[in-house]
Amino acid sequence: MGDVKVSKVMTAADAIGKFVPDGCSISIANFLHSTPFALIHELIRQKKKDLLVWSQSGIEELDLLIGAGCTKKIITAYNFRAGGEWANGEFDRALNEGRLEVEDLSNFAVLAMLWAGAMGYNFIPVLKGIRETDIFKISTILGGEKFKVVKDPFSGEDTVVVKGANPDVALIHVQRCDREGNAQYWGSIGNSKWASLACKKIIVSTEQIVDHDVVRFSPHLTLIPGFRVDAVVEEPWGAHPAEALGAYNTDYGFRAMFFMHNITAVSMQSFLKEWVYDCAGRAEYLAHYVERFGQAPLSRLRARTHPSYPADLGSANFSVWDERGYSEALGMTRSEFDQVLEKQGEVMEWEIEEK
Amino acid sequence: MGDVKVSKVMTAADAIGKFVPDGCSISIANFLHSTPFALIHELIRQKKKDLLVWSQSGIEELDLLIGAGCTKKIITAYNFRAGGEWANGEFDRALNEGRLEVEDLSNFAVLAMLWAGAMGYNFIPVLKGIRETDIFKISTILGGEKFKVVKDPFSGEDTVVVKGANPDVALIHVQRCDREGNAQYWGSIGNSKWASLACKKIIVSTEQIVDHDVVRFSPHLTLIPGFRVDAVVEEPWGAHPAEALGAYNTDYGFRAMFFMHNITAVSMQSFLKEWVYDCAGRAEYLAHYVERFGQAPLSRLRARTHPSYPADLGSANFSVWDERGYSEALGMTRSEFDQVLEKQGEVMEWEIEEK
Amino acid sequence: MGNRRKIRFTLSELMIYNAALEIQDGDKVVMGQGIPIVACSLAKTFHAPNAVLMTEAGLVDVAPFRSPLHIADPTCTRGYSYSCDLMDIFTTILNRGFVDLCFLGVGQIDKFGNMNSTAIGDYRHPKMRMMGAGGAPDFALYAKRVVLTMRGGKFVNKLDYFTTPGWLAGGDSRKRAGLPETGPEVLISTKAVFHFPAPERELTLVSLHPGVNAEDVRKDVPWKLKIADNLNTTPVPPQEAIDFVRVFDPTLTAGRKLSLSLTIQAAAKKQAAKQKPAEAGKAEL
Amino acid sequence: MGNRRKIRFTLSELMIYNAALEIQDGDKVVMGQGIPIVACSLAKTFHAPNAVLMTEAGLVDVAPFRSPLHIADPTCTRGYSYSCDLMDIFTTILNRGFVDLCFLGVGQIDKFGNMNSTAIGDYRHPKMRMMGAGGAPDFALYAKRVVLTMRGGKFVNKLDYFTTPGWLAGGDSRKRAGLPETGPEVLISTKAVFHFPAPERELTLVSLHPGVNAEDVRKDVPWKLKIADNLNTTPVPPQEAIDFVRVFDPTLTAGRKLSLSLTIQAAAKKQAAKQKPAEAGKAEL
Repeated sequence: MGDVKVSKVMTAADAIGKFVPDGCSISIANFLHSTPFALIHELIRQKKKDLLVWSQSGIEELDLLIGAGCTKKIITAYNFRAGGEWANGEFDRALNEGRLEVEDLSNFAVLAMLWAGAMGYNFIPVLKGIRETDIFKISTILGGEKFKVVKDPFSGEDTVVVKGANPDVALIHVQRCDREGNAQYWGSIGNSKWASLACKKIIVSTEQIVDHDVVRFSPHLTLIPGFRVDAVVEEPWGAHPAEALGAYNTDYGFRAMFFMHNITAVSMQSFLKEWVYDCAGRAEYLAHYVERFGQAPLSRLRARTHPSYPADLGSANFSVWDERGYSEALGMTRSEFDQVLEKQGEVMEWEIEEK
Repeated sequence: MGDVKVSKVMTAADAIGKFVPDGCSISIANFLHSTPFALIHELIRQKKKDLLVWSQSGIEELDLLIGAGCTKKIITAYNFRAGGEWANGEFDRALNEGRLEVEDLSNFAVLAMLWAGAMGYNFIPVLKGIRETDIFKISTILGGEKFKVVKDPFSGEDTVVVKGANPDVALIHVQRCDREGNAQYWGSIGNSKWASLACKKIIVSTEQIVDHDVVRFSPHLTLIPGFRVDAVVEEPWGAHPAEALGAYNTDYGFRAMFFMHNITAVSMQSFLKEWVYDCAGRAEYLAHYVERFGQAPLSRLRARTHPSYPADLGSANFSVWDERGYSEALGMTRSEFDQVLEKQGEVMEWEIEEK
Repeated sequence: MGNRRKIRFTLSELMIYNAALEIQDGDKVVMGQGIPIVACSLAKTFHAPNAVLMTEAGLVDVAPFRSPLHIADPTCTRGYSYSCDLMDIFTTILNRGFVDLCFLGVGQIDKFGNMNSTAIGDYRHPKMRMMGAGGAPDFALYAKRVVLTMRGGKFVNKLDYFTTPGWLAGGDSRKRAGLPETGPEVLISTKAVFHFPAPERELTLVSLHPGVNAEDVRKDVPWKLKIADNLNTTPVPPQEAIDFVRVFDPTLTAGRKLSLSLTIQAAAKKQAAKQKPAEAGKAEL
Repeated sequence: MGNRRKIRFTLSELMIYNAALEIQDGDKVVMGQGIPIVACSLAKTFHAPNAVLMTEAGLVDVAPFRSPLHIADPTCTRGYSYSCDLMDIFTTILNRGFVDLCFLGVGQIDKFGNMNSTAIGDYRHPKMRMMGAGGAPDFALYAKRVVLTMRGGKFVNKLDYFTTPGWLAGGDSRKRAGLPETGPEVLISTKAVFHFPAPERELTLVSLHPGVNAEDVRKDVPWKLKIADNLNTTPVPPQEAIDFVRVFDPTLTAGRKLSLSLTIQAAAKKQAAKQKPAEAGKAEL
């Protein structure tokens, strides 16, 4: 069945408003690299509630979502923290106060759940040594559906498996994307393919929307095919303060500022107010940044262009018929061919009514 | 444990001689596109015997290997044939005469075996509808280890699984490769990743050996990482008469000639003599081609260059310290930093004996 | 009533056009080589510009400019949107339910659209070996719609080898096997078009190609063939479709026999014209 | 006997150098951020030029020119040989046995090298949440060698949460669990270096950092610490290694406290020097 062709290009506000209902599950589909902060901020701005968050590896986005009250349930393998005990953040506070439930998986286990889901598999094996750990033994959100053990029918050995997961909506930031949603991403791929494709809906934010010709002459860079994508949001600096290879580096200073704000609940709220609620969108966020810190810190982050070494996609010809309308293989021109068909071919004739 | 660093660059004759013993299993790791004919011809020239051949999708290479007596056992999902009943070839004759055993799988099932093997998995699920077919019900080479059924421990549903396979040697032809074996391939990827990585040894033939700098600035094109590769063979036109995107198109005329020769056992042997045994290597094969047909048919196959649209791999900086030896983040020069460390850091001192 | 006009076309052109009519705009279609790839390209050029064409080799959203020799030939395209692999096609695309339509060729076919593309005669010592299963079983099982094209194939009471499931034993037997109820819907042969209507899911003649009568079709079918109440004439291709096909794949248009003879003639002409090419050639290699 | 010479270095430099010594030329190494990534880069620059460095994010055969904030930061490199993904790293590389060496950081660790990097205190309402498992459990289970580095971590009798298997209950308990017998071999702490020798696989002090005595180490360990018969002094870094580290990652060299204070001073200096940057900046965005 064909989809009706409507434009997928929209604002972050429209994309989040349209595809992320309260109570749904989301997958943050960048793996540390290029975190989709423009989309995350929009979730917060729209005061989304009760999101079940699949976060393979997070940095500050989880603290932000918890602090803003968007989520009470997180499935994760890793969450980057800057400090030691002196630098507890929203994640620690929420857990300690019982306003957050976390399902702990290993990197490979959470990935395997998304991988199986992306492939339409009910379950998939993981590496069985995980059985020795509390990751296997203790379960929270997933309850009895975290790990199971099956017998390998060939060797008879125990095999640990996980269940395929299909979160409702993926959020991902990429370097470039065309209007049809062909999303191109490079650098550290991490879990991005599986954490996107596993989902029912996919929202892509992109440094730039490019012409389809760019995509079709670099198809090996496409992470998500256009037909899987529901919304395309153009957001330059959409991953700031994270990095995007070929666009900009990590903003260490800004991240350090966030981590300091994260130390108390009050300063976290002031961060949210200043950098999320009080900015109508990413353009305002960037304008505010420049107003606050000047343009220099951002300029210093800009990547110097370094194009990749291309693949040759060339072919010997672009038609059966050459420029003169002649076919080498058949040894004749296009009109000679029609004549040959009439003389030697099995041509049928039928009378039709002209419209 | 580190591998000793020896050159992997060698001739096809050396690579096949060194890594393909009689009786081993080989995986032909190109999927129709870019068939590794230079390596296949070398197998034949060296009169390899009793090879178990994993061929996801073959064209003329299987007829050649059967006709030359290199194999009596083939695991496959598909073998391209040009004609109907009037154009039986070596494959048909060998089967009919009982000198060949074929294990028939579906494309996905043979792929899944290699995929599982490549990942180090004992087994992997496939799509269960295959159970309705003779592919599931009839087994030859794989005996009782073709398909098994396990219960999905989450839903209780039957799931059909296959066993991971690790053939001894992969043969693959790629567009470019560096001396370390980082093999770059683009176009139709097919099964090439899994059919290569599944194997214990990997022999790569390549249109050209390129500098490592080409690879490191296009890492997204690398199909096989260098540390997995055992031999790198430079063979321009190494896939002829098949195509290699960006290098040359299919030689329809030559393939038609082969299919005609394939119709009788006698003409097949004359093809083998003329195009394989009597050519010492690929250079002689090409020289013979030109002698026989002229240069024009080959020239017409050459691709017109069409470089892919690059990815930007740029970054904002290439050191913590800028050109002047100054660090923006630390606000000082490298030598000032040493002084600060001495004054404010926890520097230890230890006396050592000069060598 | 308008004027009446004569259209002249080959059998291939008729089959290709009718295969193309099965494609709706926006469909995600898995193509096989031969008729399907031409039909898909025709549809995308005219009535289904947003169709997403793909081959199992990993070429997704491709618009070929000519027919390839095989489905993994990337030299027949001017780019495509997504370069994935066989695994991605079978799992993240097919198994997830994103294939709207799949075309398959027919070797042997039975009353309920089950097919053999593996071997004719005794499986272990066959009279003729065919291409094998390829992706057919999985596509036939999990694509939302399946359309069959049949040139050299045969209708049989019993398959020599069961390669690809159609409607199994007919009726609701797919459902009972726990499989999607999405078997073959249409078969386009050299003589006619057939459907597999619910609830029986038995092969049923629905239209005859121009100049063919029901008896011509019936004699190829070894069982009592079902015929639809309102038997139509298969739509003939408009001139623009014929022109498209002759540019895109003249070899297919001409049919195998004529093509082969034309190719041999062309080769002979070239050979005759050739003057000492060996020396010139070596330099350029 | 040569001349004697004084070498001045920081604790980080000592730990990095000793971690680097664990890398043999040609090793395929999975790096974590912090000490491991610097140690690997140091080794590759000097004694292990053919080491294949990788991170689980899919950067394979990479030579970073500075430390990244995290293991998925591709802006710290000038290219790499193979861009794969997390799945490829865990399956086609780790599970196939191609990881020769893996570095892991330590939160809590017990006598047999089992570790907790998830939570301190009650798991459900922890005193402190740590980073979580990441790839540690799978790497610790399936890499051929595991080397641990420990800065803020603690030796405990019982882990608050069992994240990552070391030698389980010691002895042959890995073998009995059907797992590869390739647990942690070396632990480099801020005070000393430890091994886990067969057959007991119990943490054993093998060398003391310059200026540290055994009592300093013993007091951090809540069980009776095993000490090797021939207790050595940890090798100190040569000047070229110290220079390398200061160029590559001065922040790590200086340690967290000093780095933070330097960064704040630098920021304050810049802020003071800043003149009306807002208008200029807007134009360039």
